[in-house]
Amino acid sequence: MEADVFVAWFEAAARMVHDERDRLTRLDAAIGDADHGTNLDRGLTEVRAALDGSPPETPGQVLATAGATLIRRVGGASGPLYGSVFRQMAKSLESPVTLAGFAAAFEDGVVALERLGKAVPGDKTMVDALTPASRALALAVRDGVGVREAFRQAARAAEEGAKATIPMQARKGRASYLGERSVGHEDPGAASAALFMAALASVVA
Amino acid sequence: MEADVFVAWFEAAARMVHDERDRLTRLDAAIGDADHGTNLDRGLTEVRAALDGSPPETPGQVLATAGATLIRRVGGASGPLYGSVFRQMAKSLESPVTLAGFAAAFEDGVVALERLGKAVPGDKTMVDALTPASRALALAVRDGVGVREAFRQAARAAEEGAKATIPMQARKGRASYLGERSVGHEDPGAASAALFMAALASVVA
Amino acid sequence: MKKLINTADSVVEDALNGMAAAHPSLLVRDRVVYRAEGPRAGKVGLVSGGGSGHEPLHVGFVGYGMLDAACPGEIFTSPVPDQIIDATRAVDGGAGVLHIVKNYTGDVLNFEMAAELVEDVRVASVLIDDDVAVQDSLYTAGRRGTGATLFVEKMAGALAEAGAPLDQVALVAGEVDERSRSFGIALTSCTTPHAGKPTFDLPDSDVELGIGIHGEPGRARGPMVSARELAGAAMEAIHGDLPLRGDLLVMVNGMGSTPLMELYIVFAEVAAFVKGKGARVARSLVGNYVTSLDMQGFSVSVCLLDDTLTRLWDAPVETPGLRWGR
Amino acid sequence: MKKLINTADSVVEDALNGMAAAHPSLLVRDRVVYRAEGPRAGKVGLVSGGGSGHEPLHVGFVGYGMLDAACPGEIFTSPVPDQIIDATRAVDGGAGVLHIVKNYTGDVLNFEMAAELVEDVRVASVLIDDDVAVQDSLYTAGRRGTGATLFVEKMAGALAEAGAPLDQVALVAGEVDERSRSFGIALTSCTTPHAGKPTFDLPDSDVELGIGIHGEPGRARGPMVSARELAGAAMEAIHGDLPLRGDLLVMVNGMGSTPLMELYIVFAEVAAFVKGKGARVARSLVGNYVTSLDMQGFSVSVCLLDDTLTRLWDAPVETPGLRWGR
Ligand SMILES: Nc1ncnc2c1ncn2[C@@H]1O[C@H](COP(=O)(O)OP(=O)(O)O)[C@@H](O)[C@H]1O
Ligand SMILES: Nc1ncnc2c1ncn2[C@@H]1O[C@H](COP(=O)(O)OP(=O)(O)O)[C@@H](O)[C@H]1O
Ligand SMILES: [Mg+2]
Ligand SMILES: [Mg+2]
Ligand SMILES: [Mg+2]
Ligand SMILES: [Mg+2]
Repeated sequence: MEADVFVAWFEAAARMVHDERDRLTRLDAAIGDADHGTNLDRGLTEVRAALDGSPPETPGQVLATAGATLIRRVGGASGPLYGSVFRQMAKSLESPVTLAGFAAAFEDGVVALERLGKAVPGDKTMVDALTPASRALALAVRDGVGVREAFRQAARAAEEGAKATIPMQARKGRASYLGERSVGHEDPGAASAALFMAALASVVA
Repeated sequence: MEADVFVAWFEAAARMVHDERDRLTRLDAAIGDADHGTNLDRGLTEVRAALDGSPPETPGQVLATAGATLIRRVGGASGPLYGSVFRQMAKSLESPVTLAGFAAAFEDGVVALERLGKAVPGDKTMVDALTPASRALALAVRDGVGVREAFRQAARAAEEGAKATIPMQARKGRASYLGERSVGHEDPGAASAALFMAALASVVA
Repeated sequence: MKKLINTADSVVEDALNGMAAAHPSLLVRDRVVYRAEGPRAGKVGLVSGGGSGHEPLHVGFVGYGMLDAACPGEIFTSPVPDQIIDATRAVDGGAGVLHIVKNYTGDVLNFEMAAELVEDVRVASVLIDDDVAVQDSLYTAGRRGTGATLFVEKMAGALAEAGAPLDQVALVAGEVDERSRSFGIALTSCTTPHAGKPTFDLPDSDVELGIGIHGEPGRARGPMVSARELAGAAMEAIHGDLPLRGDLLVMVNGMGSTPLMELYIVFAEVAAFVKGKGARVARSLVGNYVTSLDMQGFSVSVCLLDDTLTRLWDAPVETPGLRWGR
Repeated sequence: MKKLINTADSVVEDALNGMAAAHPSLLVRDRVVYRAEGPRAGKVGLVSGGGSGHEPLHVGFVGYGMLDAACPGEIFTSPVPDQIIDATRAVDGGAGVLHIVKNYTGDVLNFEMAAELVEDVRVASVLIDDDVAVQDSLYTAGRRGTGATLFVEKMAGALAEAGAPLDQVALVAGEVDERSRSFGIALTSCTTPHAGKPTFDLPDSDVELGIGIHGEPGRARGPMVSARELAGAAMEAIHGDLPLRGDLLVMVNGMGSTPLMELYIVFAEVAAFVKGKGARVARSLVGNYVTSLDMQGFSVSVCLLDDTLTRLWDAPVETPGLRWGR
């Protein structure tokens, strides 16, 4: 995987988040403060502009630019959290990028996120979409599955993980204030995380 | 006519205004500030209490008490205006009270109102109900009509006068701010003036 | 209707109790709000009043450098003469009392009756009529008093505090009114506690232009447009009546339910308009000061300053609603 | 949605322009609001910030005796580290900088990131978590920071102004937070400019109990009852968590669209409650201070005063949103 795949990833993610902006904001309205779609859309638009402006040469540079831009432009909880995923990936990723290398870096990114947000699976956060995705990638590597299929499985796992947040009671982030009333709604961050993984799958489709 | 007729007049007026409070307020909402029903209801409730508390002995005392109480309790434009009608009537009324004497005192009351509010017929105010009522009383006296019929005619004239305010453009009071938009609505003060006259008619019915 | 009230009948009473509890500097007695420390000998007393529902006007402007007493009526209903008489007598420090009266039939009649009845106190009165939405002609009750009331209460209050005699305080109060203009726009109606539903219906696509402060509809209905265009409409109306020039005092006032953020957005546009006309915003006020219950919308008030008025505006004031310099 | 805005994307920018135009005492640069006169050598700098939509918090509390800088994020979105870094560097007068952070994941993370990155400035930080509606447990993100933020900004600001060193300012800031509790109730949802419709639906018969300041629904829904009962519910929640005693600072705060008159009605009930518990309202504040866009409703915040805190509260302050003593 070259830098262009990573650029394409963020471009697809930007497109998908833009298209799904209102859905994400609606999810956030139900158990949060109705800004998640706007936040991520703003951030990814900036990521796109940054990548267009000075196209990075390595996958690591793409990830570093994306991570830094999200931190610099999103704000809220999701800005630093997503930012830290990609910044950590940028640090961990070795070139040339193989599927195994990608999966390992992705795992590092998720760990960095968990460390920063102190959330664990089941807390009803983006972690609940990203850890299954990471596990799916690891399994794909173990099973010798191709990149395309691996990313597809990761996307599916993320999507299932996002849906699995519906019955959960939130223990982290803004939704936790709602206590039991957070049950019955999909977590907006988990939903956007599923979009990130769907974007990844779309790039190598 | 003895004091008890005048007491009965204000009791009937209080009852009728109370029953029609919301209609008066709605009329005032359309071209004013939605308080006319509440204002008059509050004032007439106080008038009733004042008359109950220390029943006056003469018609003049009833009118004076009613006028002063309206001024002391209503506020707004209608408080001083109605108050001045009854205070002037109290001053003008000679005893024993005949229909002719009542009609003359009523005319004086309306003149006092016109002087205070500087409104003339056609300005879309309570004057447009009270001047026809006053004229009806004067005609009844001239024609030798009985009290009962005279009051009925005054009530009818007031009611017609009130309805006649609908097509008028207001030139006095709050409705005048609306300019042409005041056209098409019955003036709340004219409507309440018609109630006062209907109350009078009901007392000798 | 959804309001933080106990009963529709007790709103004014309950709110005054809250004011008394919150502000030891105020004394509330028989429906009049006074400075707790009472009248100062030799100082002209300032009394204003009007219907309730415009808070902080007038009750929130009682205190050092502004009013000596305010007479709150029922919701949107002018006070009764008794209140004004009580207030006038109580605040007279021997130098007479100025009545600050907004030009509404009810306010005018009740203040006039009161003034006639307090023969023992020298009373002057100033009529506030700053609202350019109303044509001042034989065919109206004359221009309404709105936002400029705050300017008059502040500046006349400062002058009275400085020891000026009654005729001079009245003169300057009149001058402030003459140099001031206002225009208001509503995005929604308000709901009076007794009526229980909005005074008028306004679709999301429309605004009311040229409203007063009693929830009345305006002079005309117009389309809901951007803050820039709405501010422009208000400023054109003002500028068309009194060309903007020199140093201005500018207030962007919320009608009661408009968040501060939106008022600042309007203020930015107003300031740009003023600049475009070659005038200067020398002093400003942004907030909910002369309100109309829970109405959404804003008004702009402008006063052409001179050195004296600027000094009077800058003078210390210490009231619940306006405070600086102490 | 009916708002006085130009575009949903430009609300924060446009409002900041309005603030800059209205307040010569402020300087707005790169999405940070500063005191125009800049840092004072030797004075601890105070920086706060958070999502926009809570005005006057925080931007309206920049000035003498309170904040040195405020970092406004997008609507209900915490600021980004760059803003906080800029602000922290700019206000350092050599004595270090205190970050006043409301306990929301986003605010905490962004302030933490910023603090790590400004190695050149000594930074302390205080976390505000006064909202008793949230159980402080492993199962939540901890209590939210709401009304007490104003108390902390005011009192820590006074202490910093008096020349206290960073550790002491931070200590007292933490103490104010510990001695403060809040509880909020919504009558309506708010509408964010981007969403364009209310965040939640609330029938006329119901209220949301235990809301935060971001238009989130509360902990529970309850029936719409009288001001007395709603005030009682808020006060019971506070008193149950921190028994009221001695001298209190009490704020009855509007959520943005609640008229002042209604807040005074609530205050009267709150004051009666306090009295009933044998405590005393020693200082108070009634108004829209820590808002949630155009939400209707209120919150009550209480701080147990001692002599030091009372002195810090009374100390002069000169900001657009809070001013006395100068
Ligand atoms: N501590 C946390 N750890 C992991 N993810 C979190 C945490 N807190 C919040 N999130 C995620 O962030 C999302 C909310 O993002 P966003 O709405 O942009 O920020 P905010 O909550 O500050 O408004 C949540 O749906 C959740 O997935
Ligand atoms: N100048 C006036 N002369 C006569 N009647 C008037 C005048 N101004 C107002 N009114 C009457 O008063 C009525 C309004 O009374 P009310 O609603 O109680 O007072 P306000 O207008 O102060 O709210 C109007 O409908 C009109 O009939
Ligand atoms: Mg959110
Ligand atoms: Mg009326
Ligand atoms: Mg009225
Ligand atoms: Mg947010």
